[in-house]
Amino acid sequence: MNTKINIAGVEFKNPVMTASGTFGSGMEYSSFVDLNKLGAVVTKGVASVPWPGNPTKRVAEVYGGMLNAIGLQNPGVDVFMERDLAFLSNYDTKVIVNVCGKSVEEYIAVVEKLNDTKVDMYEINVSCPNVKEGAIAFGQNADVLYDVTKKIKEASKKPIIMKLSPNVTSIKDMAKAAEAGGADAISLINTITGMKIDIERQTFVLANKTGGMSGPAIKPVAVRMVYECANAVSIPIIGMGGIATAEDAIEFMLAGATGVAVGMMNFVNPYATEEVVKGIEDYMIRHNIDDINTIIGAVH
Amino acid sequence: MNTKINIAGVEFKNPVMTASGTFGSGMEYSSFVDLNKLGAVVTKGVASVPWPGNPTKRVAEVYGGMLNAIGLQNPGVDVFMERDLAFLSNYDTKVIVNVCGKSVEEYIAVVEKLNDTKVDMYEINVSCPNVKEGAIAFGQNADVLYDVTKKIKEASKKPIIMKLSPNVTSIKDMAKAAEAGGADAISLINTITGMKIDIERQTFVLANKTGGMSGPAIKPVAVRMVYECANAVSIPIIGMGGIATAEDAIEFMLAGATGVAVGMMNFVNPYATEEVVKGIEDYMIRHNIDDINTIIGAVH
Amino acid sequence: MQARLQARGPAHVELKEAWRKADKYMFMKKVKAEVISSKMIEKDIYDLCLNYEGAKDAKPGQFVGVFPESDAHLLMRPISICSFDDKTLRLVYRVVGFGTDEFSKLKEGDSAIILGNLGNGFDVDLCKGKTVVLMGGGIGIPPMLGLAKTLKEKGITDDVHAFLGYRDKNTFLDKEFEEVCNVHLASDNGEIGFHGNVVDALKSSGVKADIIMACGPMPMLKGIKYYAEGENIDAYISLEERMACGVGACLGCVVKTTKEDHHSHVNNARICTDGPVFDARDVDI
Amino acid sequence: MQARLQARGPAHVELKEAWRKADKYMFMKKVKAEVISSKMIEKDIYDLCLNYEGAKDAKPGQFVGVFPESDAHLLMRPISICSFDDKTLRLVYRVVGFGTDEFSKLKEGDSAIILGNLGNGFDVDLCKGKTVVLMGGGIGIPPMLGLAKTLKEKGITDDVHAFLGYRDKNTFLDKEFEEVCNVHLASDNGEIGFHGNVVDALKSSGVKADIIMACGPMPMLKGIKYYAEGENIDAYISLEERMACGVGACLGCVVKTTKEDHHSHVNNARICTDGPVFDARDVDI
Ligand SMILES: Cc1cc2nc3c(=O)[nH]c(=O)nc-3n(C[C@H](O)[C@H](O)[C@H](O)COP(=O)(O)OP(=O)(O)OC[C@H]3O[C@@H](n4cnc5c(N)ncnc54)[C@H](O)[C@@H]3O)c2cc1C
Ligand SMILES: Cc1cc2nc3c(=O)[nH]c(=O)nc-3n(C[C@H](O)[C@H](O)[C@H](O)COP(=O)(O)OP(=O)(O)OC[C@H]3O[C@@H](n4cnc5c(N)ncnc54)[C@H](O)[C@@H]3O)c2cc1C
Ligand SMILES: Cc1cc2nc3c(=O)[nH]c(=O)nc-3n(C[C@H](O)[C@H](O)[C@H](O)COP(=O)(O)O)c2cc1C
Ligand SMILES: Cc1cc2nc3c(=O)[nH]c(=O)nc-3n(C[C@H](O)[C@H](O)[C@H](O)COP(=O)(O)O)c2cc1C
Ligand code: FES
Ligand code: FES
Repeated sequence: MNTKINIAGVEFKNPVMTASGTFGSGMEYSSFVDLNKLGAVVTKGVASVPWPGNPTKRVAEVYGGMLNAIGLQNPGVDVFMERDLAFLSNYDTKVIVNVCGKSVEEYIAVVEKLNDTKVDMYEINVSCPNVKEGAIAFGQNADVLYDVTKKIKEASKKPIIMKLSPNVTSIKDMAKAAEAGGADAISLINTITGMKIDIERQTFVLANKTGGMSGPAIKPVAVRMVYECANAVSIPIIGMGGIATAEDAIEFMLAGATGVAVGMMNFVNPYATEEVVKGIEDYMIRHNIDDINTIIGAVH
Repeated sequence: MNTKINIAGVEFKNPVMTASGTFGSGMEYSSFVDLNKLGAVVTKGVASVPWPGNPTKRVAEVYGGMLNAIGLQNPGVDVFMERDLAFLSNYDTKVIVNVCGKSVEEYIAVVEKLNDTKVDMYEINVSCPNVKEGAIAFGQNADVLYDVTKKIKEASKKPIIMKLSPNVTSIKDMAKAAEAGGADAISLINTITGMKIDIERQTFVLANKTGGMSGPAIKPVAVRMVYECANAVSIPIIGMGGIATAEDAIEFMLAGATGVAVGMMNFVNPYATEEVVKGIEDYMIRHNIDDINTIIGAVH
Repeated sequence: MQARLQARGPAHVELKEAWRKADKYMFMKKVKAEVISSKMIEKDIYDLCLNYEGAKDAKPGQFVGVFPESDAHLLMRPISICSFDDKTLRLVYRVVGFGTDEFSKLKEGDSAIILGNLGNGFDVDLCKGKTVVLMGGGIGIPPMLGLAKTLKEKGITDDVHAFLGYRDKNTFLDKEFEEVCNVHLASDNGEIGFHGNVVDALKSSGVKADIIMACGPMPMLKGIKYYAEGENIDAYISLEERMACGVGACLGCVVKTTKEDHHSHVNNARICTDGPVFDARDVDI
Repeated sequence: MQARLQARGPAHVELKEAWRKADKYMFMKKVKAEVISSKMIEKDIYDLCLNYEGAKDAKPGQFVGVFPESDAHLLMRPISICSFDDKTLRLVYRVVGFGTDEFSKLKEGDSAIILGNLGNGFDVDLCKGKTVVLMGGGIGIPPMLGLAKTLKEKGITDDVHAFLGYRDKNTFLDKEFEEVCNVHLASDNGEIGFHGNVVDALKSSGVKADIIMACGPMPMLKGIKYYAEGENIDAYISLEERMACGVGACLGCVVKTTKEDHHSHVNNARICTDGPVFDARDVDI
């Protein structure tokens, strides 16, 4: 039985990854799951310098999911390299660093610092809805996305994954722009912008007013977008959005995802990632599937 | 206590309406709720001629909601006038006819037929994701939307509500285009395009592959979009997307909606509309609110 | 049309009243129903008895919507009425997914949330004095039991033959059919009764049907439609489709019809309200 | 930095091992815990006892995440450990919303889904031989009980004063505090004990605190921080914030700190893992 997948020349022992920002750099969940069992750990967004993030309240529960407006708090690439990357290098799993920035230069600064480390790939976050500058603005305009992708790709010694925002009219156009700009892969979806109002206190629940929605509630939108992109580009796709179980993961793969990531559901079930790995194997046995690659995009 | 609201000169006894396509023309639910208690009945989409809709399966359950790809099956405006409108005219509630078409001419044909009837307003559906021509294409491009709005407005003897699609990068731009085109109000959100795959049978669950997602799962997106539009245009907004209770309805009103509509949750609780009306009154008492209009857009 | 529209006043009040009074809408509510008993009667097949106020208005072939408790799974699950008396409703269903699995865990004293009664049901009056053939396949068998019982209890006819098709020897409900009518078993693998489908079982039985009433999987219903049309026998078949509302509002559950449907005039009838029972000639399956 | 990174091998294995072995991560699991008892002890205040394998590792001031059953409400609800022994965990909480309302319906024999043990807790060793003032306000009172009991049971000090602030005469848990320490009551409306807040109650009591440990609403904690800094007394306060993960991964639950936090180096510490108990001087509230 083969569960290995390959994205841009990087081989993953299985398709299961962690969604950026929901798993720290693996440390916090290493007491629940064996990181060695995962295809990859995708880190929280890393910037060129420390970012304080947004004021609290930063998280809110919504029906079948949550909103977050963390605002990309992170210690910056130097601390990241020294501590988090060092920690991760103890494990036999691929490391994908999620990169954030407020300008192309900031993204490139992170990429350049990490170029000679053991990081396997970069995931470029051009889709965070919770910071004012950069980020999502880069991910909502195909021309800008093309440009940003091209510049980062030029600076990068590792394959780059462009992480797309679902808050767009045509996800296909964004995927094509990323591909044209030289992206080695795309990942989707980042969170969908949402809002929650406390009707008793008559206030926004989040200090940031809006937040990014994630969790099972967004899964159908994510699956649809993965499907659309799979039919629009030929680079591999990492699918995410509400994955809680192996069944969810397989739904994404059938729609066209090569890799899959578990996000918010780590909070609900800290064992989720390992369970998804196991569940995919069970599905393969049940359906007599020798090679997981055969189900990628099998429904069309 | 005043629960009356006014949209483009039409007075509604309360803000609670039915979301188009989830309540037929009121007949089916008249054995559960007293239509006289509702602010308005918004009908299923009506076209100039009968439409057969999409093949089955047309509906699928998803986490906290559902997908539909009905494809606007409807008997056409003639049967509608003769039967449904006649039925509705027995009730003391406002009648908003949801209008669909594959070309501007088709929308106008419906509007013109209904211009001299007792219909109170039109809701122009430029946002149905389930039909190939017209519909959503009109609702995803601001210039086209402006144009369509203008032409329909010119043909209309009644106020028109443009129903917006959430499947866009900027809902604000769409709202502004509708306003500029002469819309008297906007309603949002129509369904978000989603997909469900049956992993055991390895097929799409819906014959149409994709469907429109509705229900509690989409509420945070809908509330956010209503809020954004309320800050972008000065015409009234009818808010919908996952409303199940009075609390949900009030959340939309605080975000800026003048009217609110209950959609999919009618299927889950056929008494929902009347309960929302009652619950809004309870909230007003609890919070010492004399006039419901004072809460519209109160959180900002 | 405009003329008719103008004259709508009294005429349409009539329509509304007719609607409200129509027999099939006598009981149409969403209610909590207490579980009297719930048991597994065959692998994955459950038998649920409920204390249900709508039972007294039930007709064989109607169905109810059963709502899961889960907040993630919001839609009702359509389940045919298997049998009923003045106060109790019996549902027999197969566990196939989330909802039915959840229902299978119900225990005496729990409650189930029911939307009913839905659909038209079988018109038993059509059977008066005739040789009636009831055909049930798999999980389509339960609703035929209520029909067989009604035909017997109401003395409509005493010439009733039930052809029951199972996968294998693991039959269910057949003993209860035997109490009210003639029973002919069939099984896909030949382990019990006729080896093959119920249509072939009927053909080989020598029973001459005046009228057929049936529920079961689509291939079986197609077979019956074809057979009945060939033999010029009236056949009424109960159909299934994915449903959202169950009350005719969402247009999710349509079936292609050979005649213009009365709702949308596009040859697409709603199974939940115009059916689930149709004259086999009227549907294009 | 690059140099340090290159030398990462063994050094960082150490880091990893340290992480896994760190005292506070001795028990960190999501488990089903059987309900031993659940009762209302005051209007809207519930007392829940659980059979919980993590209890033996618990420290006063730590908390657990309790998950609602509802599929719509996915996040855990952080609830402080009120008290504990080798096998059982006691949680005392106020019903304020969906989750706590759901928990209030738990009955003996049911189970609760618990993620724990979370957070650092109060460091009882700091209290050795000192005059310890425990301050609890409203639903911040329960965790102070476990602390009072631990101080007594472990014989850390016998000079413990608990200042407990209630809204009105409807007190809870105060009798249990009386069994292990000196108790001073206060109430917002003066119906019972000191009329006013616990800080003013402490001031007027004549008790001279060497160290303060507290949990309660933000205005009370601010008052304590201000008072303690003025009097140069060590104060440890337990904070609250909206949480998603509870384990330090999401960065949802931060509090502004006066010093650089060790995680993100941006003066934003995570309440769930770096707290919930902080030296009052270290947080900018
Ligand atoms: C009029 C009618 C009468 C029925 N009577 C019976 C009966 O008496 N006994 C019985 O065992 N089954 C009956 N069914 C089928 C039954 O509705 C489905 O097996 C059931 O809905 C499956 O729900 P689930 O949550 O277990 O499956 P899931 O697959 O988890 O359900 C997902 C969604 O698909 C729908 N769905 C799945 N399968 C079907 C199906 N075959 N038909 C319609 N909707 C489906 C569910 O209602 C739900 O909305 C009937 C269906 C119809 C339309
Ligand atoms: C470290 C810590 C310890 C706590 N200990 C206790 C305790 O011992 N007893 C007690 O009664 N309460 C305690 N709380 C508060 C308790 O977590 C909330 O009252 C509870 O989460 C409310 O959940 P709900 O579903 O009833 O309310 P809802 O308002 O329906 O909850 C909606 C969301 O907001 C969160 N939330 C709401 N209020 C709070 C709050 N005050 N703090 C954090 N999250 C909140 C919920 O967890 C949930 O995610 C503690 C909070 C924290 C952070
Ligand atoms: C608390 C939180 C923090 C997140 N931080 C990041 C981030 O730093 N970078 C990023 O690209 N995506 C971030 N995301 C988005 C997730 O990686 C993921 O795309 C999204 O949540 C959808 O997946 P899910 O529904 O499984 O959570 C974050 C999500 C959550 C819930
Ligand atoms: C079954 C179904 C049919 C619908 N048909 C229409 C329609 O004909 N015209 C339209 O404008 N919107 C239609 N909608 C969209 C709803 O009116 C509403 O905008 C959407 O469902 C969001 O609200 P909800 O989450 O409360 O259902 C339909 C929705 C559903 C679920
Ligand atoms: S299920 Fe809605 S029309 Fe039949
Ligand atoms: S709750 Fe996630 S970091 Fe504290």
